[in-house]
Amino acid sequence: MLVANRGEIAVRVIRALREMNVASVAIFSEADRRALHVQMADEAVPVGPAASSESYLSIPRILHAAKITAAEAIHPGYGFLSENAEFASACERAHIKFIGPSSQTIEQMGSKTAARRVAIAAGAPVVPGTQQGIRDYDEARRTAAGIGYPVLLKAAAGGGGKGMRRVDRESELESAMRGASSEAERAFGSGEVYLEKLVDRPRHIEIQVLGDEHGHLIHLGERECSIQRRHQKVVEESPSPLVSERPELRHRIGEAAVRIARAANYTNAGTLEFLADQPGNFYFLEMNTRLQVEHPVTEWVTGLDLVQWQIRIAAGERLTLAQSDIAWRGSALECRVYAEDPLNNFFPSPGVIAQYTEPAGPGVRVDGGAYAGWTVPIEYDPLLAKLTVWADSRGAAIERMRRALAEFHVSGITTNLGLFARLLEDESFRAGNLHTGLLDEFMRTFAERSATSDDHDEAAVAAVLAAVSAGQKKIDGPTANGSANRWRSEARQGLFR
Amino acid sequence: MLVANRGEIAVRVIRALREMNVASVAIFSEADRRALHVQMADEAVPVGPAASSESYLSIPRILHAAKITAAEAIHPGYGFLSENAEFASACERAHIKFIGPSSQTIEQMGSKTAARRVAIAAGAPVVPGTQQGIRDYDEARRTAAGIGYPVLLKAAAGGGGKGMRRVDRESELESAMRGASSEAERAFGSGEVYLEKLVDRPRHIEIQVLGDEHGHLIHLGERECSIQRRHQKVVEESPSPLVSERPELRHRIGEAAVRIARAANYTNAGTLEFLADQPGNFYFLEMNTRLQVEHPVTEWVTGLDLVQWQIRIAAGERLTLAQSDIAWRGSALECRVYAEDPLNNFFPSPGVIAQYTEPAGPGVRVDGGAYAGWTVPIEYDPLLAKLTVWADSRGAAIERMRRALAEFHVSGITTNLGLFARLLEDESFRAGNLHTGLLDEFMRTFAERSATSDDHDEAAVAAVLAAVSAGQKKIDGPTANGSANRWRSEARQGLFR
Amino acid sequence: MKLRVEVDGEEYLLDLNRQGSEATYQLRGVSNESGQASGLASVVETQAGVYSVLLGNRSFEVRIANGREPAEVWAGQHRYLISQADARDSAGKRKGAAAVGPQEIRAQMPGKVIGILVAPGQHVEAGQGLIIVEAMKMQNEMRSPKDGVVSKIKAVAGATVAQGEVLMTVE
Amino acid sequence: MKLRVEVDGEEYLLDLNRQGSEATYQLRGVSNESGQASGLASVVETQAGVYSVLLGNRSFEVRIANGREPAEVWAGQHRYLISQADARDSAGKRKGAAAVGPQEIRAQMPGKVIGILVAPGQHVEAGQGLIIVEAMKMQNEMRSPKDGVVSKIKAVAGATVAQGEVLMTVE
Repeated sequence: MLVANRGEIAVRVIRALREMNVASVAIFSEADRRALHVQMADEAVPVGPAASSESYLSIPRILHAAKITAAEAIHPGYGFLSENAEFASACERAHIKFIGPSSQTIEQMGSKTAARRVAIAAGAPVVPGTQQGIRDYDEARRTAAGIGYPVLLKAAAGGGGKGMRRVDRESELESAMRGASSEAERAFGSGEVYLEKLVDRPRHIEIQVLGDEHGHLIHLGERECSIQRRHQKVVEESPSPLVSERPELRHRIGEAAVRIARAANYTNAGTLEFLADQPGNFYFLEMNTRLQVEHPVTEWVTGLDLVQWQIRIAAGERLTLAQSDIAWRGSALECRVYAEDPLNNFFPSPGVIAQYTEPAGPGVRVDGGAYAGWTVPIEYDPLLAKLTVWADSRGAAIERMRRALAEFHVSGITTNLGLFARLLEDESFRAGNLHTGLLDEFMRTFAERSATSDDHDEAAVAAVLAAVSAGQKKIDGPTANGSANRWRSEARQGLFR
Repeated sequence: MLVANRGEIAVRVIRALREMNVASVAIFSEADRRALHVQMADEAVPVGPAASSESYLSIPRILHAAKITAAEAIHPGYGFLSENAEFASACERAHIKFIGPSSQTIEQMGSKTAARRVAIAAGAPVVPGTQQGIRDYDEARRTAAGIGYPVLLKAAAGGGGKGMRRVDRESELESAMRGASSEAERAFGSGEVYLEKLVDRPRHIEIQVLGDEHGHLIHLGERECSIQRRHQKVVEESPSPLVSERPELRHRIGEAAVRIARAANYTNAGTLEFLADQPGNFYFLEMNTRLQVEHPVTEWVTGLDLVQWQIRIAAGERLTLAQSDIAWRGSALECRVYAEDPLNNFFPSPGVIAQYTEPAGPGVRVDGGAYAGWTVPIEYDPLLAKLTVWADSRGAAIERMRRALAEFHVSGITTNLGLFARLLEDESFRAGNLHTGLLDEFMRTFAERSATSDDHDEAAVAAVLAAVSAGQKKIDGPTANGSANRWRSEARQGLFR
Repeated sequence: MKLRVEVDGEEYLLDLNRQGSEATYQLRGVSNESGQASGLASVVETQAGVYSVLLGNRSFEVRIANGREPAEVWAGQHRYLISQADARDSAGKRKGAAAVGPQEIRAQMPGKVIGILVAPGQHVEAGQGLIIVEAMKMQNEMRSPKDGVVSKIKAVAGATVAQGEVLMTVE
Repeated sequence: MKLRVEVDGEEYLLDLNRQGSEATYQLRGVSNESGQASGLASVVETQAGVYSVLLGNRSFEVRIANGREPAEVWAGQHRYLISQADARDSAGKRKGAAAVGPQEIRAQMPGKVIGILVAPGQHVEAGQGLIIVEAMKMQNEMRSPKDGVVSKIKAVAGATVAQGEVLMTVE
């Protein structure tokens, strides 16, 4: 089987294939010859230059790689071509099994406006707003006035925060629309945007579904992904603290998700994203017709291997689990470890990893794609690893995550590991009072709270060792007249790790 | 809290303490200044020279270390002083909480003959044999004749295979008794041995119990540890395949275990070892009054953190779980990764670890105590790490373990990783037809089966790289007269990894 | 405060001066000096660039990422950027002086210049945007560290720049 | 079989001769030689001593543990012990010749000599126990590799020995 992706998710899929005794084929761009997924696969095929458009997004090159390795199936991972209906369709035509739903389903559910229509028809609640792309500013102005500010502008063709703008008043609408549209155009090749009601302090809750190709479809419960930066998830968990407070919500949102997925004839693994407000009302947002980055938290609590199920379902196997077979145990958390600088607006920090040590021990799982000495390439998403933990309660999972974060050491590049260590001490986070703006609020005070450590002893020893390591392996003793060969070492403590 | 141990179990306890926000104190001998547990602890205190008897077994030195660090409790791990009643009693006198049962219970259950009397009184089945140490050869001869050969000689004061001898006929009895007794004398300071019926193709099945200091005690199900070399466990699992076939066994053995433990007023975590024959009859063997090496498999299937529970119970907390709260999910396997040579009678292989890479990803847990560049000391048990996996079935767990073993890379010293890779392909093992002699039988054909690989391409590239790495960084092209700067590289493939 | 530090058998004596949140260290070899230290640290290098430190009983790890200046050094969970200077040239180079004199604007990471927001000779205020560099599809606007005049612009729109490359100078 | 191997940009041509379960390799630089290779291997060193190999499309890792002779080299899941020899001295040093001539008995691991089972001048048979070394509380009996006479005994009972130390010689 060919894995049409790179980084940690390619490694994740290769591991599943090895456990199923299926040979794996990696693909790699010129920037990725040294990437971990290339080393871990049974075979690896170059597919072009560093630019994704000419390698990981090149349908002909990937199909060619599948052909020369006689791959019978392709796992697309997430991102890249995973939600590209044309790719799925090209696979179908080439008689290569695409691990995911049919190209028709991807096409239908890939458009947020179309997916919304499916959801409404299936009787699921949606956020008030337009059902299709807005033609012009006038229409936008009228619609927004009808819904009432604040409203949210979103790209019809994509996700991940690209082409998304919050608009608080009409005076901001026109320029926001222009910005969102051109960003969407650049990111997804379509500038179509739509408008919807902005839910205050919303929580992002999503439902994992799994359906076989014989008409059986179930849900595996929710994940809460309210901790986001630039509309990108960075911390995810299951169960959602909101659901833990209101256990009936899992059933209600899960039922809605299953209704929508069934209406779309959905097969394989997929995720339905919902907004929930604090009282527990929820609204369907969109569907991701692929494996989700944060699938490990669902694997922890349900005990199911989602990637293996994806492959079995694609092979035509029946999903042998009834909804009533699904049980949830304990609490799982994920932190996405990025090569980025939280104090510089989460700007990516590619470069050479000098040291890299992953945590281990009870209840800790690392899905990584990096190693010491590797250069994080500038061309791709800077996700280094996903750190997930499980424990029997959310509180214990948080403590376990703190322990694991303290064991996770990356140097040479800047990462967000230190941010997580602080966030996990945040009172709102610990209380489970999450909303999608929590991280932004947290960041406002993060720099100051992180600025000081008065551990001078520690700093002093660090300074000595820096000097020793820099070649001053031997420092002479004082000379006869008492003057020493001295040097001064100045330590500025980093604001955070 | 002070951790009176070293290696992976000290690391395991330190991780639990960190998750509970309790400061940890490591102790180390002169041979262990660079050991991982020293680096991971909050504080570390030297306790003497390399010889265990003067460091890890020195009660006064350990109590002194506890005193100067103001430790309120001591976790003994396994081995060393963990089942030493005198140590527990010295802790009690020093008002330092010993994490384990009372010194009286250790004393009582630490003697196999005394423990056996407790079991019989509690109505649990035991293996036919003597109830106390044998005085002389004459008594041994009479007893053995009464039970019927084959019989087993065992040390009354210890476990782990030391002082154990199988005797198939009377002519072997006298010398076996001498050997067992002198080995027991050396290992445990007491040469007392006893005799029991040898169960044919026995399975080693043990029950984990957990009791608080308020009279509540439950069991956490069984582990099967039938894969042994030199009477030392190397692969453990839960559930036992025998129990999976006969689900009522878990309840029956568990009940027997709980009865014995209650009769001994047992508190904290403990393990009752049983022999089972293939039809499912079982006999109490002995009790380990401490945390077991293989506790992670129970943690995987029950979702409980045994070390954290040990600490909470020792702090006087109530065990808030009823027997009916305990649920078992899926299947967990453990491989003990030793620095030893399976092809040289499992002889230890200490030395410098050149490269060390642990596996990761879904369902994999590593409890390690080693790292690249570390010298495995000659003085202690050569356990490097425990690799445990979990999956929803035993078959999937075996495949996951194979995948994880392939990712586990240790070079510079010889390990048993390659043995596990082969053992997991063994038909009897895969079918769950385990018995304590299985590994010995397997070893008889292991060397031959492991001897060949006809992967000449792989070997050829390895040879080139060995040459390049050895300094032949640049090899000249052919000279004008056509003679080349040649060298020859000979590759002998190792028998196994 | 004086601290005796033993690194793989070599002894050093460290004078530590605290000045608010910053600290200055003086380090000497102490092979033939009488002990004045208030504490003893024992250090062993366990792996390349990784040191196990025992400061009294306290245990922590120090990791030295690389030999860059300033060196990135981790002690426990804290990151320190440590630069070394001879005692003779210790004066005057303090942090507060940073925004005095000509300031070079350097690329923080490899990327592509997608916009130059100022012209040579232009007056700029501290915090004013100067140039936009894109990397990994994200745009980073670099701002002026001081009030001043843009003296030199080396960057060219559309060009690829390396990390640390000087883009422009503000005087 | 000929194989072209590219290691971080340098090319090598490898002649592979199979002889039963053993294989002999000849390696040449091929910078100015016409391609005769039946396959191409691309190799990059990802970490010190760790190489990512693509042999055609096949991917595996080669790890070189250390520079000892023979070198411990891992390719995928297989361990190879690789010793190098100049083509000129390739003859006569085959495995079969191992038990000819004086044989030195060396300690396999650091340990303590706890028993010497033979005396100087004693005739021994191949497989006969010579000496017992204890390490990690386990005893290892070392046996004679050939029929012969014990010529020298360097080991002393009770002494600590280092790995590789010569304990005795059998001629």
